[in-house]
Amino acid sequence: MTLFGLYNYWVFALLLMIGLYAVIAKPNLVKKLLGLSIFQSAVFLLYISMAKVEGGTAPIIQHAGEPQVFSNPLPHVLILTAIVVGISTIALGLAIVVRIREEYGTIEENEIQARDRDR
Amino acid sequence: MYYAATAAILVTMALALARALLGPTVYDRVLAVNMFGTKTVLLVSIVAFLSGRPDFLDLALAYALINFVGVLAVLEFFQKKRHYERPR
Amino acid sequence: MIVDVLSFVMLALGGFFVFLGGLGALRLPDLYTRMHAASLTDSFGTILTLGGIMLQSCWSLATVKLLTILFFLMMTGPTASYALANAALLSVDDPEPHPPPATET
Amino acid sequence: MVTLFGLVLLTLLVVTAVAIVITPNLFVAVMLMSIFSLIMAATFFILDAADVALTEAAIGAGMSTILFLGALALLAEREQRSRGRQWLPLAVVALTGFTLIYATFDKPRLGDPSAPVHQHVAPWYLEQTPVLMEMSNVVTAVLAGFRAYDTLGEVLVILTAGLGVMLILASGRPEPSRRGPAAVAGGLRHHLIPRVVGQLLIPFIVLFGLYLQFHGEFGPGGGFQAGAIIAVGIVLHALLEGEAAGRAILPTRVLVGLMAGGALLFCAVGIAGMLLGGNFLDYAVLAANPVAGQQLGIHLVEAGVGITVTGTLVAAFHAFADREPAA
Repeated sequence: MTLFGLYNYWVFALLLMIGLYAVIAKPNLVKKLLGLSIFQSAVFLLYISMAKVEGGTAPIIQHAGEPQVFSNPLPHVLILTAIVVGISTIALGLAIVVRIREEYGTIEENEIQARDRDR
Repeated sequence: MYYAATAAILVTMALALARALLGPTVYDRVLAVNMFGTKTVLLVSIVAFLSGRPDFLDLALAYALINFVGVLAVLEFFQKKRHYERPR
Repeated sequence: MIVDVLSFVMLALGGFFVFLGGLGALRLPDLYTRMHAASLTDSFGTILTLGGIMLQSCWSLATVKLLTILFFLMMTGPTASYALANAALLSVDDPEPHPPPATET
Repeated sequence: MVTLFGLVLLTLLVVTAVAIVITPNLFVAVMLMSIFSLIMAATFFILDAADVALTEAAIGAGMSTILFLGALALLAEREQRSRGRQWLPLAVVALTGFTLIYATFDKPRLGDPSAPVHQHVAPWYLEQTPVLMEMSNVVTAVLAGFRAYDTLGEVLVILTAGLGVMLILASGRPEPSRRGPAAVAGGLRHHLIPRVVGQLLIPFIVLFGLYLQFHGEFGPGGGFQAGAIIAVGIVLHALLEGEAAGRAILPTRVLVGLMAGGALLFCAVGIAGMLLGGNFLDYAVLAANPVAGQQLGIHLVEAGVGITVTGTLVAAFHAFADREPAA
C-alpha cells in the first residue's frame, strides 16, 4: 500500500482544482456554488485522510481498558461541524442567487455585468 | 467472499455512475442515483462487518432512509417544474 | 459450518445479482427496461447480500439492525421505482421540457 | 484490501466531479452532486470516520439535494455555453494543482501512526475521555466537551446563515398569483403509493434521529447528525402533504424559536457553569460529581445543537419552497 500511500492527497488536489476551476471559470452562479461544494469536500477529504491510522478503527471505545488503535478524533470533530456549516452557507448562497435571478432575470455572470454596465 | 461481494458492488457502482453520466433522459439519471444509494447501503453493511464493527450498521440504516427522501424530492421537483412551465 | 457455507453462497449470489443489475442498467435499450433490470435484481441482490451477512452475525443486535435495513429497503425500493416510472410516463405527453424516454435506443 | 476499495471510490469521486463541472444541465449536475456525496460518505466510512460519514450522508445526499432542487425550481435549468477562451483559468488551476501535488510528496503516507498529527493532543483526548467523562464516543466528547467553545461558534454561524436565508428570501417577494405556491401546494398528495409509504417512514426517520441524538455518547451520533436527520423527516412531510401542511406543523415563528432556542440553551449551559463557580462551558461544576456534571453538560449542549440544526435546515427548505419563480 506504500505505492498508493499518497493517492488520497492527489485526489484531494485534483478535486480542489476541479472545484476552483468551476468557481473561477464558469459564468453560471449555481455552477459556481456546486464548484464551491466540491472544493469544500476536497478539504474534508484532506482532513479525514490525515486522521486515518493504519490498523485503527473509528474513535469509539468498545471495551474500556483494552488497548486498541484509534484514528485521530480531532479532524473528525472539525469536519463534522464544517459539513453542517457548509450546507448552511451554500443555502445562503442559493438564496442570494434566487434574489439575483429575480432582480436581473439571469444567473449568468457575464449577463449580470452587461446589465450593470447599461445602467 | 466478503471481498468478492464488495468488489461486485463497486463494479456496479461504476456501472451506475456510467449510466448517470450517459443519461440520456433525466429519469435515467434519477434511476442511477437511486441505484447508487442502494449500493452504498450494501457496501457500508459489508464493510462494517469486514472491519469488525457491526455497531456501525446505523450508518447503513441512515442511508436507506435518506435515499428515499431524495427520490421523492426529485419527483416533487418534476411536478413543480411541469406546473410552472406550462404555457400561461 | 453449514451456516458459513450457506452465507458464502448467498453473498456470492448476491454479488452476482447486484452486478447483473448494474450491467442491465447500463446495457438495456430504454428507460423502462433499465428500470426493470435495476429494480428487480436490486431487490434480489439486496436480500441475498444482507441475508448472507445476517447468517454471519449469529443473532445479535446486528441481526435486528440488518433486518430493519432490509425492511426499509424493501419498502422504499419498489416505491421509488414506481414513482420514477410514473413521472417518466406522465412526461411523455408533456410538450416540455424533457424528451420522451420511449424514443431512445 | 479495504484500503484498495477506498482507492476505487476515490477514482469514481474524481470522475463524478469532472462530470459535474462539464454538464450544461444544472438538474443533472445536482443529481451527480448527490452521487458525489454518497461516494464521499462511503470514503469517509472506509477511512474510519463513522460520525463524519453519518453527517455527510444526512446532509450531502439528503438536505443538500433537497435545497439545490428547491432553488433550481426557481431558476433556469440550462446553463449557457460559456463562450470565448478559458485558457487563463485553466492555466491558473493547472499551476496550482501541480504545486499542490508536488507538495504532497513531503506528506506522511496514509495511515502512518508516526505522522505529526497524531502526536500532539489526540492521544490525550483518547486517554482522558473514558476517565473524565466515562463516554465511549471520543468524537462526541471532543465536540461537546473539550472543544465546546469551538462548537458554540459553529452553531452561531449556522444560526446566522439560517436567519440570512430567511431574511433574503422574505424580501422582494413577487405577488402571489393564481398559479403560485398555493396552487401547487398539493405536494405529492395525488401520488398515492409514495404518499402512503412516505407517511409510514416519517415516524421511523424522526425516531432514528432521536436515537442518534441520545445514543451519541456510545455510538456514532450526536446533535449535528440527529438534527439533520430529523429535519429530513420534517421536510418529507412537507414534500408529501404540500407546503401549506408542512408549514402548519411548524410555523415560521416556531422555527425561529427553535433556531434561537438551541443556541441559547448552549450559551445558558456555559453561563450556568460560570454562575456555579467554574469557567464558561465548564461542566464539572454542574452536578455534585464531576463526571456526572460532564455528562449532563454534554447532553444539554448536544440537545441545543440538534435543535438549532433542525430549525435552520427546515427553515431554509421552507424559504425556497414557499416562493414562486419570477416570470
